Amino acid sequence: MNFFDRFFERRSRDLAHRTSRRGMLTRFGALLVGGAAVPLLPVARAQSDQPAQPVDEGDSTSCDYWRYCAIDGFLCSCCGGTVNTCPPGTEMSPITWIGTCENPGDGRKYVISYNDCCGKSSCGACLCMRDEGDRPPYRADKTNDVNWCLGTKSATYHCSTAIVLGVAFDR
Amino acid sequence: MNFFDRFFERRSRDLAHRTSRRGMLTRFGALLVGGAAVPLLPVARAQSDQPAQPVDEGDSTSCDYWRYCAIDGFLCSCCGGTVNTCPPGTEMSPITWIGTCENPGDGRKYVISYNDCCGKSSCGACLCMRDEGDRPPYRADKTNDVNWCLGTKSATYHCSTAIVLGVAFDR
Amino acid sequence: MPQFRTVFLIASSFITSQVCAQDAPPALAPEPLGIIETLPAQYPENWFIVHDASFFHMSDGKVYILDVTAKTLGEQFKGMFNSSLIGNLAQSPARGEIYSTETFHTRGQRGDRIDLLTIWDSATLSPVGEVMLPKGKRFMGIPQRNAVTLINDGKWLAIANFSPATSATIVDLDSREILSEVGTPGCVMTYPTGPRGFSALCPDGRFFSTQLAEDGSVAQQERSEVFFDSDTTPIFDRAATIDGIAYFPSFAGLIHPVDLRGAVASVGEAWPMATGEEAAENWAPSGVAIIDKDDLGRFYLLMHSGAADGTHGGGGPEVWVFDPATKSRVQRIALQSWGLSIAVSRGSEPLLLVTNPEAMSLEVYDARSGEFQQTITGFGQETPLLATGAQ
Amino acid sequence: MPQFRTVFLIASSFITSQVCAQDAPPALAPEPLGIIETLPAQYPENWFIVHDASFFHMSDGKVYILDVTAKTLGEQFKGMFNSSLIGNLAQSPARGEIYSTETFHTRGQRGDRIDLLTIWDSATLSPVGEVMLPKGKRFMGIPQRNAVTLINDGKWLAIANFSPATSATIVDLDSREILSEVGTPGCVMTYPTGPRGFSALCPDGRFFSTQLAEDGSVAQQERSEVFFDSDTTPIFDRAATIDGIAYFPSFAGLIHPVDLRGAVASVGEAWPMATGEEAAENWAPSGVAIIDKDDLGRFYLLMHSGAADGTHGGGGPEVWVFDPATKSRVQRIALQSWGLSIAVSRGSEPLLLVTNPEAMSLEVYDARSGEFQQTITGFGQETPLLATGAQ
Repeated sequence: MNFFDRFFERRSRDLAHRTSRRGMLTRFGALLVGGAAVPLLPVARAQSDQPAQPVDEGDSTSCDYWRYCAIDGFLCSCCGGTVNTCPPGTEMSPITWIGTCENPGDGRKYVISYNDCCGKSSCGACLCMRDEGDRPPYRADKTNDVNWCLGTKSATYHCSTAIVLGVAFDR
Repeated sequence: MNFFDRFFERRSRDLAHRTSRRGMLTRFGALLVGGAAVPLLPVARAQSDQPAQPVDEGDSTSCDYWRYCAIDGFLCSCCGGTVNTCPPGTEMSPITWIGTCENPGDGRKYVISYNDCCGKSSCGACLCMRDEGDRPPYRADKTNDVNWCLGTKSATYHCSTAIVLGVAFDR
Repeated sequence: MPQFRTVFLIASSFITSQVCAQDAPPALAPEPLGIIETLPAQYPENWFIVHDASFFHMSDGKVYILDVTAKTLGEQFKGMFNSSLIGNLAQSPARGEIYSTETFHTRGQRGDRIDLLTIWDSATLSPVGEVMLPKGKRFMGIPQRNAVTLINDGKWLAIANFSPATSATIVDLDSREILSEVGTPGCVMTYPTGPRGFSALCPDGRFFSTQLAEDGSVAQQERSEVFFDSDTTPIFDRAATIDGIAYFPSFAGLIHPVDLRGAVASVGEAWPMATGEEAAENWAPSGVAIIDKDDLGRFYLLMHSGAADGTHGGGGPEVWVFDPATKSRVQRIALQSWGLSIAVSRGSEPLLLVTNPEAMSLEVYDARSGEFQQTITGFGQETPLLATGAQ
Repeated sequence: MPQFRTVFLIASSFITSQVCAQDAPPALAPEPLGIIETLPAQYPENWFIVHDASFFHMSDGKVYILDVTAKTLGEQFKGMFNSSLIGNLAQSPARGEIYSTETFHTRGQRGDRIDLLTIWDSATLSPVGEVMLPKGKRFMGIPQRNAVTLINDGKWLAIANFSPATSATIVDLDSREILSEVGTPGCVMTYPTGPRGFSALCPDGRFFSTQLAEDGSVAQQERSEVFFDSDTTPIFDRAATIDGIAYFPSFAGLIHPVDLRGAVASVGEAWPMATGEEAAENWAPSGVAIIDKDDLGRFYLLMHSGAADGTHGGGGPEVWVFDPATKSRVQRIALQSWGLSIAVSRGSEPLLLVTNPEAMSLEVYDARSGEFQQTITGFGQETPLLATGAQ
C-alpha cells in the first residue's frame, strides 16, 4: 500500500528538512488553545501594481510540495479538489491547524491553513505526512493528530488542503 | 493482499475439482425459489450403535477443506467461530445457500448449509472462493453471489460457516 | 461563510504586512477559504464511474469518478461519493443524476436498518434526494449492472429485490416516489424490456417479462420460452444490450441473443464464442463484471480457458470482442495481467478498463487496437469491481 | 430458534436416509444451527486488544481480540467488534466490559451525527449498553491510551473532549450515566490522578489536575509547575504509568517522571534515554503508540536515531526497555523490520507486539529476551496501530 511507502518517503524527507518552526506563530499558542480571541492584524496582500508575478512552484499533488511542510493526511489535489479547494460534494472545515512553510520561489515564510474537507470517507489518494512543527493535541494550533472535521455537518474526514493565509513574520 | 492470492489459489484448485454438482438437490430449485414449501423428509443420522466413529478429516481453516466446495466468503473458522458456529457477538443467518460436497473420509456426499454470520463488518480473514455448483441469483438455492444476511437483525456480513445437514442422495 | 472568521482570527494574528528585499517577486496573495469544486452534469466520454464495494469494509463502499486518459492521479481523480453495503448504481445523464441503493444501520454495523435509494447530483456529487425503500428487500450482492435500471424512457427506475423472495420496486424519478412493487416469483434482476417494462431471469431457464401501465401497475406479465437449464447449461445473469438486443453469455461459452424491444423477451438462436481449437481448450467467460459493450456495436467478454465447474468467477487473461451482426470475434486482447472485471467507455473512441485482482489496479486499453495505455492505482481503492463508462 | 425451520425445510428435501457400503464408517451427524461462540470474561495474559481504526475506511474501524502465542490464524483470531470513526477504548476486567467511544451519522458518512460510549461485554462481544455523549465533543484523533480512562477505582470513566475546546466527560459505570462535564481549559487527555481525579496536559508545559467529589462535581483543580516548553522542548502526550508514576518521554529523548498518586500531578527530575554516542546519534521516540509498560516494572519505547523536526511520528527500528528504579536501559531490541507502534502484554511473561507499517502485520517478541517469536497477519487488518495487553 502506498500508505506505508509514504512513511518511508516521509522519514527520509524529514531528515532533510530542518526549517525552524519557531517564531511569532507559537507565542499565541496558549492563548489560542485557551480559546481567547486574538487581535485581528492586517493580512499581507500581493502588490498588484508590481509587474512581476508571485512565484509558487512545485507539484501540488506531490508530498514534497512546499506548502505541505506540516501536513498529515490525503492531499485534496489528488481527490478531485486542489491545493486550496475541496473535492465535489465535500464541506471545508472552518477551523484547523496552521503551519509555517517557506516558499522556495520567493524565500518567504507563509502561514498555511490545512483545512480538512469533510462529509465523504477517506479519499485514500496521496497520503502525505511531514509533521514539521507538529505537536500533540495539547497544542491545538499546531496538531495534525486530530480529526479537524470540527464545526462541520459531518465528522467524516476526506482530505486536507493547504491554503495560503499570508506571509508570516520573518525572524 | 491475501484476498487476491486467494483468487489464484482458487483458480488452480477449481481446475482440479470436477465433482459433479447435479442430483436431487437441483430438482427442487424452481420450487424453492418460487417460495413454495417442500415436504419435510427424514434427515440422516449417524448410527451411534456402530463402534466405528464418523470420519471428518482436514483443516477447517483451509480453503481446501472438503465442506467448502461451494463457498465464497470469509471462513468463520478464522474469525473466532468454527466450521459450524458463529464468532462471538454475531448472529447466524437462518436462510442460506446449499452445497453438496463429498467427504473424502467416508466417500459420502453431504448437504452443506453455508449460513452466514452477521452483525459485524467483514471478518477479513481466510477469504475462500470455490464456487463449485454456484449459480447466479436466479438459482437462489445455489447462489453465493448474494449477501445471505437475510432475516437477520443486521444486514452486515461477517463470515460464512459450512454446516452438515445430512447425507445427500447418492446417484 | 461567517464561520470562516474563526480561522482568520486564529491565523491573522501570525501574519505580518510583508517586508522583503527589492528584488524578490511579490508575495503570494492570501487565498479564499471554503471553495468546493464541481463537475459537469454530463461527463466526458473518457470518464468512468467506478464502484468499489470495499468487500473488507462494506459499509464504506466508494464510487469514484475517474478520467482514465489523464496522466496524473490528480487529473484522473475527479471525485467520489459513498455507497453503503454493496449498493447498486445507475446513471441518468439526461437528469444529471446518479442513483445508488444503500443500506444503513443506526449503529453502523448494528441497530435498526433502513434501505434507501440515494439520488446524487452528477455535477456537485451531493445527495439531492432519497427514496425510502421497503425494508430488507433490495438486491444486495456482487454489484450488478441489471439490479437498478432505467426504464420507461428514463422516467422510472426498476430496482431488483431479493429477500430471497423476488420482486422489483418501481420508482418515479420526477416525483421521487415509489409507484409500485411488482412481483416476479422466483425471477430476478430488471432487464429493460419493451416500451414500459422489464424482464427478470428465472430458475427454470426463461425470462419473466412485465409491461407496466402509466401508473406503474402491472399491465401484462408473460414468460418467454425455456432456453437453458440452470443445472446443466446455466447462463450468466450479466448481458450486453445493443439496439435492444441483449447478449447473454453461458457458462459454457455460448451467446444467447435476447430481443428485449417487444413486450416479452424473445430468445434467438445461440452461437458459440469459441470454435475449433479454442473450443477444445474450453474458453469461456469468467469474472465479476465479465461483459460490456461499446457504441460501435461490439460487445466484450472477459475470457479464460480450461473452464470447469467453479471457474466462472475467477476472471481471465484475455478479452474477446464480438460483432453480433456477423456473430464473429473481431478482436482478441491478451491482457498484461489477470483480469477480474471489465468495462468499456462510451463514444467513438472506446477505452477498455480492466480490474487487475493482484493489485486491484485498473488497466486502460485502447478498445479498438487493444493497445495497453496505462495503469491507474493508488486512489484508495480496495475492490473496484464494477466500472461503467460515464455519460 | 424457530426461524431455523426455514433452512431445514429447504435442506431436508435434499437429504436421504443413508445407504452405504458395510465397510464405510458411520455418516457424520447433522449439526445444530445457530450456535454462537463466547469468550472468557477475563482474557488470558497472552491476548491483546488490537484497535484498527481503518484509516482508509474510518466508519468501519475494527477491534480484534488476538491470542498472539497461538500458531494458526484460526487460533489467534478470538473475535472482533466495530468502533466507528476513530474511537478510543478502555477495558475493565473487573466488570468484564470494554468501552469504546464512537460516532455515527444517520446516512453513514453524512446526515445527523451522534456520539456514543458503547459498552461491550468481554465474553459475548455484544453491546450491553450505551451512553449518549455530548454531540461533537469527544476526542477524535490518532487512537490514544489516555483519551478514555478508568478513574475512581474503576467506577467511572473519564472521556477526553476536544472540539477544539477541551474538557472531560465523567461517566458512572454502574448507572451508565454522565455525572458531569469538567472544563480543562486548553488542556487535554485524562491521566488518572489521585483518589478520584485526572490530569490533563496543557500548552504552557504543565498539568492541570482535577479531583472530583462523590457526585462527579469538581472538588479541586490545580496546575502543576511548568516543566517543558511546547515549542522548544515538547513532550509526547503518551506515557507509561507504573505504581502511580507516569513516565512521559520528550521529543528530544528525556524521560519526565510524573507522580499521579496525589491530588495534583507532581513532576520529578527528567533523565535522558540516550547517553554518550547514542545521544550524539539523536536517538528519540517516534511512532504512533510509542510507549508501553509490563507488569515487571519496566517500560518500553519505540526509538529512532537522527531525530529532527517532523520525525517524531514515523516510527523506528528499535525498542528500548528501561528500569525506572535505576533510570537505566535494561534492554535494547533491534526489530526485524520497522516499527510504527508497540504494545506489551500483562503478566510475568510479557510479550512485545510491534506494528510493522510495511505489511501492517503484527510482530511478536519475547519481551524479556527480545527474541522474535512470530508474525501475525492476514486477519483483515488495515491500520492496526493501537494494541493493548488484554486483561
